[in-house]
Amino acid sequence: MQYTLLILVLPLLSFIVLGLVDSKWSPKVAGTIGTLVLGIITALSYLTAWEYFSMHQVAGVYEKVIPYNIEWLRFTEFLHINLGILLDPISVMMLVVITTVSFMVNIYSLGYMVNEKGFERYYAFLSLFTFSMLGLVVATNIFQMYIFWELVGVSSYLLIGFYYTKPSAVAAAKKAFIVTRFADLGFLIGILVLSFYSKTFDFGILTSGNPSVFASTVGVSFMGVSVMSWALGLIFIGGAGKSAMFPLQIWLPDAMEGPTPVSALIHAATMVVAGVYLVARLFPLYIVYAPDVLHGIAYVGAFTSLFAAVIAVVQTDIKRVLAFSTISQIGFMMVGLGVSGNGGHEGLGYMASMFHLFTHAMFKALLFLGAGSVIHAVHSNEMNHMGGLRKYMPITNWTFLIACLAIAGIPPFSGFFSKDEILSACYEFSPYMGVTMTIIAGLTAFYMFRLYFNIFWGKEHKHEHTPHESGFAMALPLVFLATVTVFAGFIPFGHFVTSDRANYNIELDTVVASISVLVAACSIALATILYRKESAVPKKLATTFSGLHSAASHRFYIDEVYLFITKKIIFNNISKPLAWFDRHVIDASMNGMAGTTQWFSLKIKSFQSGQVQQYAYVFLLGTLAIALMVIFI
Amino acid sequence: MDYSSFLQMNEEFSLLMVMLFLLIYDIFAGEKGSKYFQPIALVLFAAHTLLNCIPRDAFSIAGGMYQYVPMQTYVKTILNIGTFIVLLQAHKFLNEDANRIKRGEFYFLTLSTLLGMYFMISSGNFLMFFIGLETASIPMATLVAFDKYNRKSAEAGAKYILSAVFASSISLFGMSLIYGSTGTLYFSDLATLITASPLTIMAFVFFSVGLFFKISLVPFHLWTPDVYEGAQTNITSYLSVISKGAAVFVLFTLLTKVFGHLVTQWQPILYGLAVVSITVANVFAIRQQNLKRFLAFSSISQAGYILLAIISGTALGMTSLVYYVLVYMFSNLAAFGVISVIENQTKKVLMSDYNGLYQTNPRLSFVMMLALFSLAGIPPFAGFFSKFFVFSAAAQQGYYVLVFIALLNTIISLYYYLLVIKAMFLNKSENPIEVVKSDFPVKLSFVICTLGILLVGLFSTIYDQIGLLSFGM
Amino acid sequence: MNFLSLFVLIPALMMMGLFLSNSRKQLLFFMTAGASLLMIFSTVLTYMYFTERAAGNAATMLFTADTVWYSAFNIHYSVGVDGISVAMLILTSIIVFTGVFASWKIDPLPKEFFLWFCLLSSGVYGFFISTDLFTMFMYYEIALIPMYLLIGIWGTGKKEYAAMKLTLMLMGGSALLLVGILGIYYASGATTMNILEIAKLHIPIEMQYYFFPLTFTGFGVLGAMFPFHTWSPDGHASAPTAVSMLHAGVLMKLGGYGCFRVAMYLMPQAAHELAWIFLILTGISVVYGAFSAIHQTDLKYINAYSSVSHCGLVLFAILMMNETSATGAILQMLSHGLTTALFFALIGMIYGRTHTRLITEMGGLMKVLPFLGVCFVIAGLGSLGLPSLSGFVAEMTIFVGSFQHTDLFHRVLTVLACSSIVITAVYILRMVGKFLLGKIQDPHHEHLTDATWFERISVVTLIFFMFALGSAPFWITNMIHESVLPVIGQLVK
Amino acid sequence: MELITNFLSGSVQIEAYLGLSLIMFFAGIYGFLSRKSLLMILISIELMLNAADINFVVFNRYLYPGHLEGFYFTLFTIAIAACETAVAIAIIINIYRNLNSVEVGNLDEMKE
Repeated sequence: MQYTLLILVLPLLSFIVLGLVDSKWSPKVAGTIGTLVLGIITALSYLTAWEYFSMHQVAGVYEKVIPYNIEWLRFTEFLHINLGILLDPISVMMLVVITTVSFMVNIYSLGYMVNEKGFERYYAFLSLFTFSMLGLVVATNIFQMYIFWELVGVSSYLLIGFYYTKPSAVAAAKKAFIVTRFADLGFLIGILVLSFYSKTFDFGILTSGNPSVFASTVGVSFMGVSVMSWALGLIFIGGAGKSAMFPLQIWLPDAMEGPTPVSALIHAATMVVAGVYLVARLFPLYIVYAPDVLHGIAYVGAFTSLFAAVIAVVQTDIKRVLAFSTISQIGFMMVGLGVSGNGGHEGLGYMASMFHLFTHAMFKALLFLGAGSVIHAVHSNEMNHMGGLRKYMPITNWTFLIACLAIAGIPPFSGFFSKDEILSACYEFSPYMGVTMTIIAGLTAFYMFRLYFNIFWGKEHKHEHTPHESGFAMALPLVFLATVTVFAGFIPFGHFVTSDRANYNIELDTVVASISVLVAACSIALATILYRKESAVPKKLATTFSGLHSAASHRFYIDEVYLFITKKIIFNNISKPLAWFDRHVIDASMNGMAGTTQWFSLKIKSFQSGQVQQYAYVFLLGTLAIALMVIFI
Repeated sequence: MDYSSFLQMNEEFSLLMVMLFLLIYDIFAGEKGSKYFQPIALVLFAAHTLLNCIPRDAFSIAGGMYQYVPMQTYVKTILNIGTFIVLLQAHKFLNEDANRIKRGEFYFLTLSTLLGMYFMISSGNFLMFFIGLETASIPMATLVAFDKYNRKSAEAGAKYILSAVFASSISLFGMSLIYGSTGTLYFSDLATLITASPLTIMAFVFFSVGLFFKISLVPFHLWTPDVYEGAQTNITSYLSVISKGAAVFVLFTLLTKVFGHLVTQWQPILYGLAVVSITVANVFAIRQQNLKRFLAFSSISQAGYILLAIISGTALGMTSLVYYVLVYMFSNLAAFGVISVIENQTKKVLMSDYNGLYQTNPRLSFVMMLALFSLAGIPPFAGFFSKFFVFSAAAQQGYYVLVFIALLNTIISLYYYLLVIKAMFLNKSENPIEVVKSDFPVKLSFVICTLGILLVGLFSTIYDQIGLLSFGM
Repeated sequence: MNFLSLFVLIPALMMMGLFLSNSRKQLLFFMTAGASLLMIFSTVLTYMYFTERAAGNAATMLFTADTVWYSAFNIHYSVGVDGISVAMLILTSIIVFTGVFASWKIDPLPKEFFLWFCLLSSGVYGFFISTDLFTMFMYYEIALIPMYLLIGIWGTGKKEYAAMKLTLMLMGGSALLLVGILGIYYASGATTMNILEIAKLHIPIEMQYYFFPLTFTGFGVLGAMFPFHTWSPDGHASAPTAVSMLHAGVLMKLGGYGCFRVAMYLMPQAAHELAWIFLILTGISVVYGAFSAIHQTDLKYINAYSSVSHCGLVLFAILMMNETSATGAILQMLSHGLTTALFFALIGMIYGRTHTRLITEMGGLMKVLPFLGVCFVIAGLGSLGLPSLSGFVAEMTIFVGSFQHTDLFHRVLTVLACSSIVITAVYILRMVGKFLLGKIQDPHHEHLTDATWFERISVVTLIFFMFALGSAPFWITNMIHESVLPVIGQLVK
Repeated sequence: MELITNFLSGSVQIEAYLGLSLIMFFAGIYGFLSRKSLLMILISIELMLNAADINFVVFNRYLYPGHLEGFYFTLFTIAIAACETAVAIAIIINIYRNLNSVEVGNLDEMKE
């Protein structure tokens, strides 16, 4: 499977070429090149998937295939960063997801971005992102993953800040980068701790299940917690940063300042699930060495999910709603992983989580692209600037509806299947978890349909010019993704991706399924009542629960807390005093030495009085002093 | 008595002949002949220098009164070169109408101080030493007061003669006590007879302060800045380099050869003096505005550095000392040369006058900068090497703390040297010093100094040659 | 004399050429010719180095030559290079080369500027090829003093104060250093000042206790070690572009190089015993420099504090005393040299257009100066350790290496040092966000012109090498790694 | 009393001479430090020099009677002292011409 290398190399080349030519080529050419390259690598990914899943199964277990693994940077005899390609079920699945969504977004952007300045730059960045993301998922070792992890962060920064003359975009880009960077610090330290004990970065060795790898960690603890928990916990912080888990979720809503296709690609479908992917990748370690951390992940995921869902209910910016919904859904995936066991039915959560990752990527991309289409039409992100658009934008309307149904978990759309598996896994873990997640699922259905009705139904808003359906380039991806969303649920996912890479037959837990469908249906019904026609109820509710409402619309003031920490504490109370200290203490002490010398110089100038008798006096005193000194010492 | 052995005093006789010839020539030369006075004087002196630069075997004459060791040739040659440079720099000054009549005296006095130093260096007896010392300092007083219509010059002369005589009388008293406690004045005998009795130590201290005065170490230095400021600049440079150079050499030989038994006494003395001299002089130098005073303090601190070589008391120290004097001579004479050239033409000696000098006189500023960098001990200039060797000599004997203090002081010294450089290169001035013209001899002196500063450090032969002879010390 | 001396001779010849030349064209000719020659020469040297090593030459230093200079002190003019020196020579030649292009339009007194610049560079080259303590120290000082005039005459802002401060503080460092060097020489009882020879001898441990701190601090001052770093912000901020580049890019590396080659190599026992003190100090540098940078508004100050942080990391890694972290330290020297030079070059170019360096007075420059802006972003990303740029390779090697230390204290410190990468991101992005992105604040900035061709050469060369080091580190890491081994071997012993 | 008799009878103790020379020396120093007139200062210096001379002579006479070094030294010193005085007087005259005064306190144009 040597050709997999091309999947990485082509987007990189595309980035370099597009980046270097800058604006010398016409935008069309640049867009075509970018899209073409993506098309090729999408095809290659499908080929890989087909070849991998059909041919690399040994005794019912998918084997790991490593077509490339080159030593890139050697630290010590055992620790070296390799660059390579690791194919196993999850990475192959991710290849498919990433290339598909990326390809769709590339096509979509041809229509969406066509009038923007810096079209080439946009495509260059997209290529860079795709390259980094692909590199991340096929990483053969944890450090390669970290490298591409950082690259992904940077491309995200570049894309969020694409409208660099817009201060809010610049601020959002900065925020996204710094928050994730902070989390990456945890990741890095986790890697350091892990590699210190295991003496390897390689996933193959790390996840081999061989206890001798971690023999040196036995009984070693730091501050009362075992080092493996530390290592894996810290690594999870990295994942939590990228995947916008509480309390590191603050960057994601702001990241919506970027162009909408970018949000679809990076901040919905691919990059934000990197954290999930990371946990999945190291799942064998979590389950064996730090089950408590894994449970922690489940709780963090559940809380984040709930938290984001509540906020999503009150947001009015459609992209923000989608952003919070994304956070919430990633929470689902994390919960899935967190509650999972290993192997067979035990590993249901793992499988479900991956499945949800896959389906979510499709329908969330669809949602974003649909939202982009709407924004493109009405030139606004605000819900109350919309309404009644279904007449003008039928394709968008229908595809959006499909996506909403999928995310709400209505059969037979794909979201139903994956979410249902997660819920089953949760119930098996603990009933409380199951109930909580079911409620969140209900909330999801509610806010999604609130969104849907607000956009496409309700009172028509006056527009400067009549909204119209987008062109072919934008419609095609919508339709494609909608199709996938409809049918993806029927993929026998357990045959491809499971925690132990062996086959597993998914069985629908009818009780759980029916409960969740019921809850979802009720929520949808509620949303329909409230938002299909204009009504005063939502406003009333908002005023009744004004405290909760305003807290939720301010995202529970988490941003303010951060702002307080960064601005007030770090900037004003650490950095500023330090800068002051540097100038007025350290530097002043250096200057003080010079000043003292000068002062001393001034003080002793009277010795040089010009009086020759005084000179002789000093002379004599000097002589006597020397004589006394020598005789008596 | 065989007087022919006296003829072995080559240097002294040769110098004496030059002096006498010039004296007679100056008296009897007519209008026409006096035109050639300076060229002839310079050529003769150069010839004298060249003739006497080859070391001979050690000998001792007049019953040990006069002792020659080969190293002295180098020291005398260095003094000769220095004097030669000073004479070159004084060329223009002496050609001025007001001074033309006095130039015979100038030469005679200068050379007689040099002769005194010769004797001082080669002396093997305190009498000889004392005569040499006084021969070196009494004419110096007249030189300092050379410009007799200048109040400053007169004042400087008075200060110099009074201080000098005061110092030499204390020194003489010390000598008398040494004589009293040992019964001899010969260095060779003293070396064995001296014991560390309180009287001897007292005598030694009294005696040595006379030399400390000449080297102008703190606290015996107070006359230095005033005299340097008041004297005509060429004489100042002579005073700062030649007379000091001779004195440090003599101090070293006396301490090691005569007072070797008192080593435990004089090492702490020198230690303290070095620290005090370097520090106090540096601290004073920071504030100086008059460049001559400024260089006076600088030369005091340089003397402190030289003590580091003396304190080691080793052959290495000796070599380093002579080398240091050589380098110091080039650097200091270059600096004083620039000052004198400018002062002669414009009467400006303040640091603020030097603002923007580089715009009008790039060459002079360049020479000045080289000189100051060399004095500050910046590579690749010779001063760096000499400083390093001196420190090295002290460190070899374990004086790390002293070296450290000295090095910290180099920072202060670098600061004030940079102040001058700043004035010349960085500062802008409304009315900078006009373009200064200098005649050929002055230019020649700058060339010699510059070459000295640039090359002495890079060519190790010079040091090695000095080193070859220092083992006899 | 062997061919390595050319590194010193070429600048010397350049100086002569400059001295004789009298038109601007000639000046530039001599400078570019000389600088390119140096660059070619360092490439050739690298090539030769690799072939020698490939041929199995396992000597510590290659191409050694030894001429007695001052026999009384056993001072030899001895040269030789190992992987570390070669790396440093490459760095120096890159920066000298780009520095020349960055100062194409220097005014006034171009001739004098280039003369001092040459002297400075010859000092740096000489330092890296020397294996003799004395010549090393001599070159070290040669490199220091031209700074005064370079900053004082051609600088900006509080240039006289800054120049004086920089010179005096660095001289203070060299004062400590000289005592240390003399101590090493005499305490070891060596009959040579050659480092390699002294390393074979044993310096009594109680002597090491005195001289190790002196030597390390002496070099540390130049490496901007806390609390002796304050010359760096003022000095760099006031210096003209090329000088900032050379100084921050190369001269500060003399500190790290010296610490490693002299202090640690020759006094391993004391290094072991006393490392913790300096680890704390350098650890403070790393975090403190980064935090201080956040609050600055002057571009050059930001970068200067960032240098404090990054150079602190160099010393920090050296003190961890294992081969990986030491390799990382050398890589960090290279990486920081390139990055910071690029920064200073760009800041200088931007300042030349906007006449301000305060980020509060600029904004949206990306729009009018796209080339410079993009390069600035690249420099920023390099500085904050983006993979594929040099900073990442260096920092990761350091962190991984340092974390391999078996002692918990060292690992905790490593974690603290790691945190600097976040703070770095903060100030870099703040800086970029404030003055490159956003809206144009000053209407005068609307009509600025982008980089000229000679500026582009300078910038592109630096970026090229940043990528070369960051994307394909293996070509140089092996070279460095094997050269680090002798020193580490000494330390482990 | 014994001292005086001894002195008169010609057998004076060496301590007496040494005492005298010390007194002369320090009197000279005192004079140098306290006198206002340059001439008086000069005379004080002469006292100091002569004190040393006395020492030489006395040491030679009492302690090392076989030699002549001390006597010679004294002779030379007297000559040198004369030279010094001559030069000093010349300079003082010059000072007087410039300042119309020979007060040492006026020599303070250069200081600090």
